[in-house]
Amino acid sequence: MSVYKISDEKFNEIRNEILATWPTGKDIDFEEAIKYQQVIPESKNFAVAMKKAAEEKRTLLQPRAGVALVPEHITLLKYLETEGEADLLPTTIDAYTRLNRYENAAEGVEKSLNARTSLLNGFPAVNHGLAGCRMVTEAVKSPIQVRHGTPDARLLAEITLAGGFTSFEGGGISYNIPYAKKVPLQKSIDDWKYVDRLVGKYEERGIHINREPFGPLTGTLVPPCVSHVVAIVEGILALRQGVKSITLGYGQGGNLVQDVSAILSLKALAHEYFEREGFNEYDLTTVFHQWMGGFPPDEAKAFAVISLGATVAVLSGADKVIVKTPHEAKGIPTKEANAQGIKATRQAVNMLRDQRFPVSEEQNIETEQIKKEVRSLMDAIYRLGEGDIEKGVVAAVEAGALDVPFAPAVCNHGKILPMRDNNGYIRIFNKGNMALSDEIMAYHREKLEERAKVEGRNVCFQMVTDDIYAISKGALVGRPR
Amino acid sequence: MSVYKISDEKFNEIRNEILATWPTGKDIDFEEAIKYQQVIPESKNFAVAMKKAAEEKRTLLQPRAGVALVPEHITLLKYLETEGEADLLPTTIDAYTRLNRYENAAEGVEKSLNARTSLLNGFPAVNHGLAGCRMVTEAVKSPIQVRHGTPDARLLAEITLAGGFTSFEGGGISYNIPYAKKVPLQKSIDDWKYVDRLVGKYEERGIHINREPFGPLTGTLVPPCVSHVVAIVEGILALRQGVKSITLGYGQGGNLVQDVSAILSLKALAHEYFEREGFNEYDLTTVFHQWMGGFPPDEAKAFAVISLGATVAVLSGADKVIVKTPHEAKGIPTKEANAQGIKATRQAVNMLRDQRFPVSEEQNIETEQIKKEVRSLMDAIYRLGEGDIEKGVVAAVEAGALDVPFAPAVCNHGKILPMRDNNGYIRIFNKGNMALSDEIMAYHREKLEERAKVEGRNVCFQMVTDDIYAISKGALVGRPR
Amino acid sequence: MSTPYNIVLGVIGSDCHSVGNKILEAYFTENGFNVTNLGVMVSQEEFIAAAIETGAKAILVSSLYGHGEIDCAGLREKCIEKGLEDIILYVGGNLVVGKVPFEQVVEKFQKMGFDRVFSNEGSLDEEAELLRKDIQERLK
Amino acid sequence: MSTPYNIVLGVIGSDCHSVGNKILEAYFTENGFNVTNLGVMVSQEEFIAAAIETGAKAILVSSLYGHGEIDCAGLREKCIEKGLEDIILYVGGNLVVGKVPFEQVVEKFQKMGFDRVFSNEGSLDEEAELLRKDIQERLK
Ligand code: B12
Ligand code: B12
Repeated sequence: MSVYKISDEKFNEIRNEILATWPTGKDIDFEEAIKYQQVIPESKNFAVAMKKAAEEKRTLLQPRAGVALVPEHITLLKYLETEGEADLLPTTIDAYTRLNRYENAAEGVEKSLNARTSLLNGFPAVNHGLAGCRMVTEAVKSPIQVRHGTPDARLLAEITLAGGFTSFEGGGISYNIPYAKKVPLQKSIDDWKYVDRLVGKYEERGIHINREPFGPLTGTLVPPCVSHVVAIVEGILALRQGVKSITLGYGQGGNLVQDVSAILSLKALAHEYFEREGFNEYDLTTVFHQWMGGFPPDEAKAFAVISLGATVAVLSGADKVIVKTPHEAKGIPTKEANAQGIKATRQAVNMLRDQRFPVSEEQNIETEQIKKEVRSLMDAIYRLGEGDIEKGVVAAVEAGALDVPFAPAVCNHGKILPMRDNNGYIRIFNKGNMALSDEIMAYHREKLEERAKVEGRNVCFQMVTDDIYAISKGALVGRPR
Repeated sequence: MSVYKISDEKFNEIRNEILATWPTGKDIDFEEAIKYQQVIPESKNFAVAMKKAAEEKRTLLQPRAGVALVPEHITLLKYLETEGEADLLPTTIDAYTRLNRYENAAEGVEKSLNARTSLLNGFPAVNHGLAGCRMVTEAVKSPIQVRHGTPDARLLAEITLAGGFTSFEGGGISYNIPYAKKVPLQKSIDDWKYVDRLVGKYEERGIHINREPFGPLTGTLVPPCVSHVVAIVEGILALRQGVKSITLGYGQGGNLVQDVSAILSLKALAHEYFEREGFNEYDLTTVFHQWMGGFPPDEAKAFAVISLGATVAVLSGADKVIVKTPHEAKGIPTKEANAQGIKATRQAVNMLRDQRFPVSEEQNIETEQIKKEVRSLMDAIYRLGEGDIEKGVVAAVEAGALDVPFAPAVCNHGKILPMRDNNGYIRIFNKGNMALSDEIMAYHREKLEERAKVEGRNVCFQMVTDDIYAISKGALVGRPR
Repeated sequence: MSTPYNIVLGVIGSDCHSVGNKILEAYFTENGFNVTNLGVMVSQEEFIAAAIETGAKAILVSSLYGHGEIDCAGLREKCIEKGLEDIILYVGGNLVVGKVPFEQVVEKFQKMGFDRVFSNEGSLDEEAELLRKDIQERLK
Repeated sequence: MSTPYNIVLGVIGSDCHSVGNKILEAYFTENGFNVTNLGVMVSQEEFIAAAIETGAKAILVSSLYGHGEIDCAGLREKCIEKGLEDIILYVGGNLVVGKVPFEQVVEKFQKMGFDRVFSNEGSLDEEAELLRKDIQERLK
């Protein structure tokens, strides 16, 4: 395996370069960071918490949250922890930091200070530096994770991990294609190898750091096979750099059977491919994201979407659920709205914690279908990479053999068109160049024709648009008006 | 069948007596009422709406609502119809009227007028009389039903049906045992025969009036077999008097599989026994009540309970769902809170309307189990009644062969103790005198022992108390603290 | 726990909510009180008659269904009339119609002469503790 | 529909939300506009350059991610600077951080020089209609 690992020499070279890109970088000292992490109590370690959740078959609750200034951010997190009863805490990073625009972020901090309210859509961790991060991680009792969307997160990782965070979201594909425009895929993958290697170095020193590829991608009609492949590939890339604790994610699609099948198949497939790549020692857990697409503006309706997501999360046996809020359609939530989302989720999760979605014929069919599709895409990746997954995924994305719907990145093909079938399953209407067999596509087509027949219209692009709006307008399948 | 029907002579005798019990009774003239009902548009007929829902496989939404004064009640209903997007409207009757205490209700109206807010927990339809009821039913566009809890509802039925309502909830058992203290069961059954006969008379004149036995009973850990038997018996008693449109109800128990199995078995069993009693021409539909026990006071958590109820309602294929509100734990909801409950329900129902709970092994087992239990109880009723269901049910309740948990009525045995098993199914811990076979009880016991083992305590009364509090404290199964 | 105090329990008016009442009976009995439970739909007269008959130190009135204001008015006066000047009156449940700030509810019922007013969110342990203290206080 | 008007479309700043942008492009194109879609993460300069290049009558700016206030400030001034005095500026999406009453948002962005301000709840039909009218008005 070590053939894939970034060498120490190379690593240190990059490190010196990276730490110099913003003044706060100079405070980072790896040995000091190890010592700092060593005294963080186990109850605050994210990797440990995820492993325990899986063992105890519990579904942990985690919100998203981040504001511009340190004291306000601490107040927010403490509120979510006590009043909101969150199990795991986040620190969501602002969009300037995500694009390494630390000057813009600094300006945002400044303006927020003057406006006495956060004008940034997240916490600018790089600008606040080691001291700021440590104030945050020390102020809370729960494990805490960095959540962002950063194609080049090397400096962010250095600062936040040294700052006491014990989990880091993202990956070279999942934090490029949905989040960036012009970043070449090989570039983001290389930069994320650094992040994973950094985590590997912590692991080598006995510090467990959880890594979580971003499952939902664009959050909009993403077929399970697409996000599964990205998750599995990013998992392998992380394992190659020495990562040990991996949480793979999936964003709620809307059909209960498909969603449950997705979580089940994700776990099974990941083990299959991780082992195929020669990995045996790792902790694999899953995370279910409540509905990631457009939300209904009405708060009562938003609560229903949140509760339904919570329901599927727990019934599928996901180890963690990422919680939305009743403000989702409108803007960054207040701390109260954020806590409301967690409370609704808590109620649903606790009411259902002793239940699982019963195994059915439909579920077996869909689980097998997803597996077939993922294998078809993975085969193409191995083929295009001549056996190597990294080379393969870059080539596959370039060729459109793997294609993420509605994504902003120019490196992405963008020809795939997904659409719901008559029961709300996400199917593929136009595969673009996706490496899916005729047999697979015939199945999708058949399912879509069923819907077209019911709606008395042909399978058409309008259906895609209707489906995108559907949940925010109060339905799942976008029926003609 | 006609042997069971109240004779016209007898009916008219009672009618004269009943209409004289409160001044507003004298305005009732059946022929005039028929003429009035004849011009109500079909789109406002409840029986037609229920039949259509079943045909179109839709789940209709209905809130509960009622305030003391006519204009305020109209404002409330219109709000629920437009802003709340309710499909069906209610008029919930106040508790004094339910006990025929029209003087107290008059006092409540008076005090409400002075206080400029409703001091009654419902709409006192008898006091407002024909004119008041017609103002209400004419003001709205949707089918509208009387919802109450009245052991002797004869005058209420006369006034409200003549007043333009097209559905009437209740029954001789379901509106006695959970709602009254000292009313003998034979008395309430006789009085409800009058109500059903009145509905039958409307049907004979071509006016469809929907009848809905009250499914949830005490709303607290009611095993499906208990409420199913009451529903089926009341259905038969109604059919005997000429009722044609019947909606049988069930209150959410909390375990998804049990709830879905309950709706499925309720429909199948009702057809089975209705046919056994010689009835073939009737419209049978089902109604699912969102959680009827103690609610969590926190509104976000209440939304989760509401959404979960909506989810099960639609996945089970129930034709109607009765909606709770985020104010449930605290008091009669404002119109806004009431609309919020409907909106959350609407979102969940619409998102899931193209899905059904997939058939599973667990579901088949539970459906068969419920059927077995219901048949065991029905057998006892037939046996005790020497073939007659009415005589049998009175004897069965007296003997405790049929027993409703936690009920206030002294005519009810009150020895049955239900309790949740380890997966949240409602099982029977102590059957009292219930006519359930040893085989059935052995199954329940086995399931409860499973839970006891997990919790490290013996099956005990404390579990019952813990289960009663569970949902309001954020769980389903009341685990030891 | 010394000799158990006699208390009277019931749900006032035309109120049929029996679940909480059954729990209160079980709880207070288990916690060393001598409970006379009148069940649901209890009139003011029935409460007073039972209190006199059992020599109760306290009457615990429940009202869930919203008509508490109407049903409870005058209970204290009637108690005094019947010679129960010192009896402790507790009331709890969903006392008024609608979701009203609890302070307002407390004020309303204290004015009516209730010694303590409870919502449906209280802890039974604390409530029993208060009752025991209040009774001991009165007995001094 | 006569000759199609040229319009420029894009998501401003560091904003990656591409779904709405793709829908807007499809919708306005289908409804007879000649759309130059710059996609996501568009700078003020890029908007203006494209408008000049295509002789656009209007620039439709989207901002979803909350930094709209910072990203949009000065766009009108820059347009004037570059000789685009008359160009119509629309902006829409989730324009500020948090759930803020929409009137306040409108006021804020109108002050910045936007002709019309849209939430994410508008109807595309009405929006296209307004745009057509506004362009015709300007052309008089
Ligand atoms: C999907 C989504 C994502 C996906 C986006 C994938 C992609 N590449 O597109 C992912 C997960 C990657 C994502 C990331 C982020 N997101 Co986001 N996201 C959403 C979400 C759920 C839906 C957006 C969407 O696709 N809607 C469907 C489309 C069809 O609608 P639309 O985008 O609103 O566009 C329509 C209208 O707005 C209107 N319109 C738009 N522009 C214009 C312009 C004119 C002139 C007119 C007339 C009309 C118009 O017409 C469009 C078509 O109908 C929204 C919340 C919501 N709406 O429910 C949050 C939301 C927009 N995201 C938000 C944030 C903050 C972020 C992040 C910063 C992460 C974070 N802190 O949470 C990052 C952004 C990073 C970055 N660099 O931009 C916030 C913005 C907060 C605010 N304004 O206060 C929102 C509102 C969520 C929230 N409540 O916190 N997000
Ligand atoms: C179950 C239920 C029913 C069942 C009752 C079955 C039965 N026979 O018991 C049914 C369906 C029949 C029913 C009927 C009605 N109900 Co009801 N019901 C409920 C519900 C959902 C739960 C009640 C319950 O059992 N809770 C569990 C027990 C354990 O808790 P509890 O009753 O609150 O009692 C505890 C505490 O309050 C406290 N406590 C109570 N009394 C006292 C006294 C003292 C001194 C102390 C210290 C403590 C104390 O200790 C108890 C034990 O922990 C409540 C709402 C809720 N809470 O979620 C509505 C509720 C009480 N019902 C209500 C109403 C209005 C009615 C009806 C009039 C119908 C209607 N209009 O909707 C009828 C009543 C008819 C009548 N004659 O009384 C309203 C009351 C409104 C208000 N106050 O503003 C409520 C609040 C629902 C609502 N938000 O509208 N109901």
